[in-house]
Amino acid sequence: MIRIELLLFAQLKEAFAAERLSRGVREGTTVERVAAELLKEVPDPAIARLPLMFAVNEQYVAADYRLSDGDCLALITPFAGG
Amino acid sequence: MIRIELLLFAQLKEAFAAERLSRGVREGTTVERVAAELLKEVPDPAIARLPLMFAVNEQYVAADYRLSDGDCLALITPFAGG
Amino acid sequence: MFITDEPIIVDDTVARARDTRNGALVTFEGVVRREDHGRRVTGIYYDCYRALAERELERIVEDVRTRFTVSVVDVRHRIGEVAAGETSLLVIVTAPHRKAAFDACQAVIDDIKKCVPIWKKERYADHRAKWLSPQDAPRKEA
Amino acid sequence: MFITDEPIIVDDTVARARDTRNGALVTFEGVVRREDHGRRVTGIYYDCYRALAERELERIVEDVRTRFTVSVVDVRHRIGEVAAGETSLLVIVTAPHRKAAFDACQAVIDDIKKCVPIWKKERYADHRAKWLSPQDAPRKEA
Repeated sequence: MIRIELLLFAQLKEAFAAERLSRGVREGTTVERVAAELLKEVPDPAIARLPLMFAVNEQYVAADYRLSDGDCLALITPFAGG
Repeated sequence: MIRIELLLFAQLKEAFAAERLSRGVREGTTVERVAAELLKEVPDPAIARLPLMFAVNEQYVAADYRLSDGDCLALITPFAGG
Repeated sequence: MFITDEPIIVDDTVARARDTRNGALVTFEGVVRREDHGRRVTGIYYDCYRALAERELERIVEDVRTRFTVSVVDVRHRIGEVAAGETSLLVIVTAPHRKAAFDACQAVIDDIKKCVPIWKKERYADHRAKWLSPQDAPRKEA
Repeated sequence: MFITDEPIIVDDTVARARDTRNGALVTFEGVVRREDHGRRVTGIYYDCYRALAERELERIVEDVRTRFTVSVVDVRHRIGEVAAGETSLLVIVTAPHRKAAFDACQAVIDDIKKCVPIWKKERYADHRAKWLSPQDAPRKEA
């Protein structure tokens, strides 16, 4: 088991009433897998089914990126800045 | 014979050392013809051969526009504002 | 720093970008509209993944500087609560010639929309609010 | 009046164009460059057929307002002697969405180049001067 930190924004921040979560996961778990597990806890399907992008340690990564101990994973719902 | 007023700008203003000229021409003379006659007085061929646009009484007109008494004809050399 | 919690002082930021080497200065201001699809908007709350947003903006500015013949490329994006009528985004580009300035300015905005993690929650006069998705934007715009 | 002999006060003119109905404000400033094709430029003298230039600018603004979904379209063109580093042209467009604002702003400039009788005489540091022709401008630019 490794420890990772999760960063939440916008709808997910509201859904979890938190902007950071800490989780234990199996070493090498993909970011996609972590997100899928986490989103099971979100009752609103409109939020749980949002397509996600991922960033680890402030860099975008692909869905199959495998996590290491201490990684900081951001779950990025569709955004529309400007 | 009718009287027309000529407006000169940029190179032509400098060539004639004047921004306005008054000329007598035959009624119905085209603006192109008036310009051709006038440009014979310009010694510098680089200026005399500049392509021209024409405006009469503050409106662009075609080269074959025929002049009436009191018309104000502007000879417009290529410009590049901005 | 491209991201700020404070109001964007447009005049000062533009003044710093002006210089006599460049013939063209193009600026874009994104302003929070008072109305959206017929609903009265009081403001927008901008959430932001600040560390990644700063990195991405730095990358975007560098990238545009290599793709276009431009000189100054500067960006300010305000986050937090922004009232209707206030400026949320300022992009400034100077260049020797105008085509490059316009193209680069638009490229910066396109890239911001695609890559900079900033979320908008629109607040309405009836006290409701809604997170906007990219689909809420007009096609190829907003 | 779009044509002025006085310095263009950019900030004030832009401030008057801002309004909360519009999400996008695009400005273009044409600035007299200090160098052109390697020659040191001290300034540009702008000659102008003022009556026709005002009419044409009015027509251009009206035309752009009908072709694009825009709100404010404003133009200031300075004439007479303009020193290097000073603003000769200011175009401001506001619109609900940015694409229209950028397109309209560029259309105004394109039309100015084509239709507004304003001539530039570039003054160089060696006290020479030269009337510029449209061919002196970079292709599709300047």
